[in-house]
Amino acid sequence: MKFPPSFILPFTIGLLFIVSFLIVIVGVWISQLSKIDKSRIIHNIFTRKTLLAVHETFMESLLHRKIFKKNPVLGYMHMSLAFGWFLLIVVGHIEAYQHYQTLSIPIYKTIFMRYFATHQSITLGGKMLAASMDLLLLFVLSGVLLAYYKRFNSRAFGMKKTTQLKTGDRIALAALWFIFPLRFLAESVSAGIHHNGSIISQPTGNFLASFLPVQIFEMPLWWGYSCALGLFFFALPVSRYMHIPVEVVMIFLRNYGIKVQKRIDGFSRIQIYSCSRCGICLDSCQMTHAAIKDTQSVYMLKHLRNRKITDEKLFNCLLCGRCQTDCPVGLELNSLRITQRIESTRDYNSSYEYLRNGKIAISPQTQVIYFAGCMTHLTPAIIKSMKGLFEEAKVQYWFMDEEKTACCGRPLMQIGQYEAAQKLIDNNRERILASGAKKLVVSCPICYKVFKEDYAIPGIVVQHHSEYLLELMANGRLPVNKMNTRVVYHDPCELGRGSGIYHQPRLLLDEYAEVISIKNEKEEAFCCGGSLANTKIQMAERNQIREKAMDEYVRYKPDVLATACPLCKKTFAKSRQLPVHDISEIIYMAIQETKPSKLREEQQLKNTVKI
Amino acid sequence: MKNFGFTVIKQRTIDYDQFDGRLLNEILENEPSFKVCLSCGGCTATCSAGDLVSFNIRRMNLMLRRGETSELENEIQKCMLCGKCQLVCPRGINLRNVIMLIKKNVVKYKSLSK
Amino acid sequence: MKHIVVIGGGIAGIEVACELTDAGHWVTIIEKESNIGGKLNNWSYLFPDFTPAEKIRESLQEKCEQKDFSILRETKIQSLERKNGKFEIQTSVNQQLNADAIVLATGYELFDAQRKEEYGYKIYDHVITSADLEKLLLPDGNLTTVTGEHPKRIAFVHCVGSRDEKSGNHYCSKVCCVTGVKQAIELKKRLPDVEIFCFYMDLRMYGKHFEELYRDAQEKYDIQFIRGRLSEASEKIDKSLLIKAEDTLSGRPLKMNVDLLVLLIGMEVGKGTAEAASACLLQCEDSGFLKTVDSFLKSNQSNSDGIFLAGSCTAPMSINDTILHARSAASEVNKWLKLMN
Amino acid sequence: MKLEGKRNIWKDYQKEIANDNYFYVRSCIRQNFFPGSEQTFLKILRTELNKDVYENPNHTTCSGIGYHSDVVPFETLQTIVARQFALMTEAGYKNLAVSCITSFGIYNEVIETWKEFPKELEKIRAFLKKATGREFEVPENVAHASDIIYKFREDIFAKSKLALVNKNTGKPLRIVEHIGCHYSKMFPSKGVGGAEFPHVLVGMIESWGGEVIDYPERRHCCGFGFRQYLVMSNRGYSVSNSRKKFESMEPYKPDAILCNCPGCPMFLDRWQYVIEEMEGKTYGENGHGIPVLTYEELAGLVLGYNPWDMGIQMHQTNVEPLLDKMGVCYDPKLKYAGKNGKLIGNPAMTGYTCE
Repeated sequence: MKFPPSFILPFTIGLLFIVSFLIVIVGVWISQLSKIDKSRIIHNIFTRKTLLAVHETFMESLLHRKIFKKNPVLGYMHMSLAFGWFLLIVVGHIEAYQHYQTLSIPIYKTIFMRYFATHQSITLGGKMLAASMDLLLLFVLSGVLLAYYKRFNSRAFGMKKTTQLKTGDRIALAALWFIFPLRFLAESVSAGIHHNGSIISQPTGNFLASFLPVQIFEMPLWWGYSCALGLFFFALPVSRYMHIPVEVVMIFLRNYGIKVQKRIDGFSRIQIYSCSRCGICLDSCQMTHAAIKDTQSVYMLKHLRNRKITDEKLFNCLLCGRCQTDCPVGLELNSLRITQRIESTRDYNSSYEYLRNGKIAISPQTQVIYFAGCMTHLTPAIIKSMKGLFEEAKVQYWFMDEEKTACCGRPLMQIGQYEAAQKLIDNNRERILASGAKKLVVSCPICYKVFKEDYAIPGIVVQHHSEYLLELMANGRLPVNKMNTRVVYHDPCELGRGSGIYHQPRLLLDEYAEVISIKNEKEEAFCCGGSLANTKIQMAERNQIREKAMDEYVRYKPDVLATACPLCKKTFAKSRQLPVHDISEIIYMAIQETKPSKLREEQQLKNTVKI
Repeated sequence: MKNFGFTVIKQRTIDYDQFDGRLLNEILENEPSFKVCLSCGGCTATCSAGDLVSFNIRRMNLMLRRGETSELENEIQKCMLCGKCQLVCPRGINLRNVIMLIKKNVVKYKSLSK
Repeated sequence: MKHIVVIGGGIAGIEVACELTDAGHWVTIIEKESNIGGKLNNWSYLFPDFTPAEKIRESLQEKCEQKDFSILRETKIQSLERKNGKFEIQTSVNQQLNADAIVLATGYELFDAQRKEEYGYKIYDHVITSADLEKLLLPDGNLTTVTGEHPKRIAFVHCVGSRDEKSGNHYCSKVCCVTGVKQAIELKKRLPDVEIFCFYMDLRMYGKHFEELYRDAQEKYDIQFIRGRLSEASEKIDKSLLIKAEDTLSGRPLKMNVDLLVLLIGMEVGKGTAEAASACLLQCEDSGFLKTVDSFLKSNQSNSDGIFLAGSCTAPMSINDTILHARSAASEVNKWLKLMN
Repeated sequence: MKLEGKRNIWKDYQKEIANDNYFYVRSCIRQNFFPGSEQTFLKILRTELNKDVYENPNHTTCSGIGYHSDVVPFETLQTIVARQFALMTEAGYKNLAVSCITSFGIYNEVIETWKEFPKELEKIRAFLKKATGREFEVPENVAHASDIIYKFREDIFAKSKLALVNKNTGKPLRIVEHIGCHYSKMFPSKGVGGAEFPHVLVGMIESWGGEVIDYPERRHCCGFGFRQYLVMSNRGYSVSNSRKKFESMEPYKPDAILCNCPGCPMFLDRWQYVIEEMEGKTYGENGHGIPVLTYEELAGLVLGYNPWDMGIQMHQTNVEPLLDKMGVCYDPKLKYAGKNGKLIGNPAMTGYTCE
C-alpha cells in the first residue's frame, strides 16, 4: 500500500486529538450529573425528544435562527460559517463516495479530495457536486470575510465591545480564518495543475497558473490547509470555539429536561462551554447604560470557565434576565450566576438562630393572607390601597407582615445565600401553614417569586396582587371605572421575566386606565435599576440605568408610569420625570373616583388612620 | 497568684491606639460609599431583622471604625439582606455590599489573627 | 452732606463705608489697629471653597484706596454724646468728631483657648488653635511638630468656647464646624498619610456648599468624625497627647493618642465691642453681643436711634454673612437719614 | 510642656491660707493607715514653725464617708459639721486646718451651701442647738493641712537636712504628685492651683529640690471611690483605677508618689502589692514598687526625721529605695522596733516589694 503524503498528518492528528478529547470531557461532565439527570437521559434518549434535539441543533447550531432574528448580518455570518462548513463536509463526503465509488474511504481522502482526485468528474452528478462544493466554499468564504470585517470594524471604530481574546482564542481564530482561504487556494492551484477544478476553482487555477509556477505552490498550500485544520482542532479546547461541539451536547441534554442545578455540576460546565461569546448579551445588558462593561454574562461565563471569577464581577449584575431572553444559545444565565454566587458565599450563610429561639407569633385562622413585603413598607401608598381594596371587596384577610415578619428570603437567594434563605422560608412557611389560609396575596414581585417557587406550601395559591385584583374584578367584587389616564406599564423583572406574569397586570390596568403599548415591554422590558440582586453597583450607576429607562417611557408621553413592584416604584419615583404608581394604587384611585366625595374623604381618612 | 475575692476589671474604654483597622480598610476599599455614613440611624430604624431581634446596623459601622470586631461576626449574622436600609440611607450607601463584605471578611480576619 | 462715623475697620466696617460713600455721604472709619481688615487677617483660606483670604483683603484694600472715605487708625472711641440730634464723639487721640449717624462694626474676638484648661493650650506643646493652624496652612507654613516630625494623627475639637456653660458661652459660633472641616481637608492635602479625627457634638453645616464639603471630607479625604466632646487632653512622655472623649454613638469612653490637637475656637464679643457699647450706651444680649431691635426686620438697628450695627458685633457670623449684614446696615442708615431730613 | 502656661493658671488660683492659730481636725482613716503623718504635721507646725495648733479630743468624724456612701443624710452631715465648728468657736479659733481631703471637701461643700442657701444655715443652727445646746460660727479660713505645709514650704526647706535630690546622681528626684479628688475638683478655687494643674504638692516638691512628673492620667482618681472599696466585690474597680495611673506613670520612672489625701496613699500603696500578687506586675525599678508618701512624711524626711518614727514602716510598698536615694540615715534593723526599741515582729503579709 502506498503511504499517503505527509501533509495530511497535522489534520489527522488534530482530528484524532479533538475527537478523543471531546469523548473524554463530555463523558466526565455527564458522569458528574445527578442520578436524576442521568436517568432523564436514559428515559428520554429513545423518544421524540431526541428528534426535537436534532431539529433544534439544526436550527440553532447550524442555521443560527435566533441570532438571525436579533441581528441578520451577524446571523448570516454565523450561518455561513457553521451551516456552510457543515454542508461542505456532508456534500464533500457524498462527492467522495460518488468519486471513489466506495463507502470506506479514509477521511483525509475526503477532506483533501481535490489533491487526491486529480481527474475531473465526467458524470453530470459529479460535475454538479463539484460545482456545489465550490459554491459552498464561496458561501463560507463570504462569512469569513464578514468575520474579518467585524473584527476590523470593532477595533477601528471602537464600537460594541466584543470579547477580549485569550491566546487559545487567538490561535483558533487565526486557524479558522486561514482554513477556508487556504483550502480555496490549494484547490485552485491543484485545479491549475490537474484541471480537476469546478466553476470557481478552475478559472482561479487557470488564472494563477497563467503567471505563477503553480507546481511549487501546490504542496505548501495543502500543507498550510492541513496545518490550519490541525491547529484549529488543537486550539479548540482552549478557545471559545469549544461551543461548537459542546452546544450540541447541551441541546440534547436540555431537551431531555436537564436544568442548571443549585450547584456547579457537569451540566453547568456544559452550559459554560456552550457560550459562543457572540456578545449579544452585551447589547441587551442595561449595565452598559452606567458604563459598566465588564460584568456581563459573556464575561462571567468566560471567567467561570477559567475559574477566575471575582466577587466584584459576579455580584455586579442586576439579574434582570434580559440577556437570558436574548441569548441565542438559550443558556440559563441567571441560574449559572446564582450557582456561582452560592459557591462564593457558601462559607458565610447565617443561621438566624433568633427566629427559632424567639416565640413565633400565633397565626390567626384566615382564608386570605396578605404579605406586603419589606420594601412595600417603604411605599405606604401601596399598603393603603391594598387595604382599601380588600375592604372594597369585603375580603377578610390577615395582614401577615403588618408588624414584624422575617424577610421572604428571596433577596438572600439572589446573592447566593440559599442556605440562609431556607431558614427564613421555614419560619414563614410555618406561620402560613398555621393560619390554614388558601390564598397568599403578595405585593412585592421579589416575595412573589420565592413564595411561588420555593415555599412549596400545599393547598395554598400564591398570587401577586395584580393577579388577585384581576380575579376580584372579574368576579365582580371590585367596581370598574375606566379613567382616561394614559399609562405605561413597567414590567418588574421578578414578575415578568422572573415569573411570566405579563398579561394579568395589563388586563387589570386596561379596565381602569388606558395602557399604552411600548417597544421595550414584556420579555424585552427594562429593569428599573434598583434590583437587589446587584450588591456592587453604586447609587449613581443605578440612577443612570433608571434614567435611561425612564427616558424611553417618557417618549410615549404617558400621564402615569405604572408598575407592580414597590422597589420599581421607589426607584422610578426618584426620577421625577413622571408620576409613578403601583397598579393597586391606580385601581384604588379609580374606584374612589366613583364615590361621592364625602364618602371618599371619610374612607380615606379611615384608611390613613389605620396606616 | 493570690485570690483577693475581686479581679482587675477590664477597661470599657475604646483604646483607639490598639485599633486593628485591617477589616475596616478591606471593606472601605471594596465599598467606598461606606465612608460617608452620618450615623443617622435610619438603617437601624427600618431594619426588618431589628423588628425581631436586637440588631443595630449603625453600630456595626462604629464597631468597625473602633476596631471592636469581636462581636461583629455574631451580630452581622442577624441581617436578612432585605435591603430596606439601603433604600432609606440618606447618603446612598451600598449597605448590602457592606454587610456581605463584613460577613466574608470577618471570617477571613478571624482565621488570620489566629 | 451727612457725616457717618463707622466704628471698626474690619470687613463689615469697610463694606458699610463703601456703600454709604457711594450713596453720597461722608464717612469716617475709626479703627483701633494700624491695619484694616480686622479678624480677616487671621485667616489664610476661606470656607467653603478655599478662596485665599488675601483676595478679600486685597479687595478691601482696593476699596479703601478708591473710595473717598477716611480712616482714623490706632484710634478708639472715648465717649459719645448726643447734641441737637447729632452725635459728638471724643476719640482716644483727643479728636472730636460730629456725626449724623453711627455704625458699630466692632466685630468679635477669638475665644481664648487657655480658658479651657483641660485641653492644655499653651501648656502642651502640640495643642494649637484653629487660628494658629490657619497660618501654618499657608504654602510656607511648617507643619512639623516640636519633635521635628510630621504629625501622623491629628484631632480637631469642635465647639471650644462655644455651646459651653463652663466657658460662659451658651451660643453657637456657627463658623467653627465648617472651619474644622475645611482645615482638616487642607491638612490632609498637605499630609496625605495623616489620620484626622473631628470630635464634634453636632455638625452644623448650615451654609451653601458646607454639607458638600463635609461629605467630601468623609468620602475623598477619609476624615473621621467622632461624636463626643473631648473631656481632657494630657501630654505623654513623647510629647504626643492622650485625649479622652465619649464616643457617644457607641456609648463608650474612647481614648487615643494624637500628635497634634487643634482647638476650633469660637467667637466672643470683643473688648472693643464692649467698650464701644458702653460708650454708646447700647444694650447687649446675655451673650455679650449687641442687641438688635429685632431679629428679622430691624436686625441692623440698635436700641439707640441713629446708631446702627453691622457684622459680627451682633452675633457670630461668617464673612459672607458679615458682608451682607453690612450692606443691609448701609441701606438702613440711608433710609434713616432720609427720614430725618 | 510649657511651664509658662501652667504659671498663668496658678496665678489665677491662689487662695488665702491662715498664718497661725489653727483648729486641727483629724482624718478618721489616716489615724489607722498612717498615724505617724498627723503626728509629724503637728510636730512640724509646733516645733519647726512655732505655730499654735489646737485640737479638741471631742471632735468626731465629719461623716463624709458615710455621706458619700449614701448612708448619712445631708442634714445630719451638716449638723455634725456644725458641731465641729461649735467646738472650734468654743475654743476661740477661727481658722480650720483639716487633715482629711474628704473632710476638706465636706467643710467646703457645707459652707458653700450655707452661703447659697442661708435658710439651710438657720435650720442647722436650730438642729445643733436642739441636739447639743451648742452654737457656732462659720470658720473664717478653711485650709487643708497640705495648704499649710505649702504655705510654709520655703521655711521648711530653710530648716531642711536633706533635699529631694538623688545623692548618687545629683539629679532631682522625680516625683508624681497625686491630689485627692475632693481637694479642688468640686471647688477649684478652694485648692492651690485649681483643679486642672493643682500646685499644692508641686510647690512642695519643687521647693524642696525635686522634679514633678506630669503624666497623662494625673487627673485620675486613685480608685478609692468610697463604695468601690467599701463593698468587697467592687474592689476590682478600685484596683483598676489605680492600675490605670500606674500604667500611665510607669514610663516616667518616678522615684516616689506624693499624696495629700488620706485614702490615696493607702490605695496607691496597697494596690501595688495587690496587683503584684494578682498579676505579678511591679511598676518601680528592679522589681520594686513605687514608694508612696504623704506630704507630712516627705516634709519629715526633708527635715531629717527618723523614718521609723514617722511610721514609714507601715507602708506596704517599700520606701527604702527612696530613703537610699535621698540619703536618709536609718537602721533597717529597727524597722519593726517598738517605741522602746524592742522588735514587735514582722508583718505577716509581705510582697516582693516589701522585702
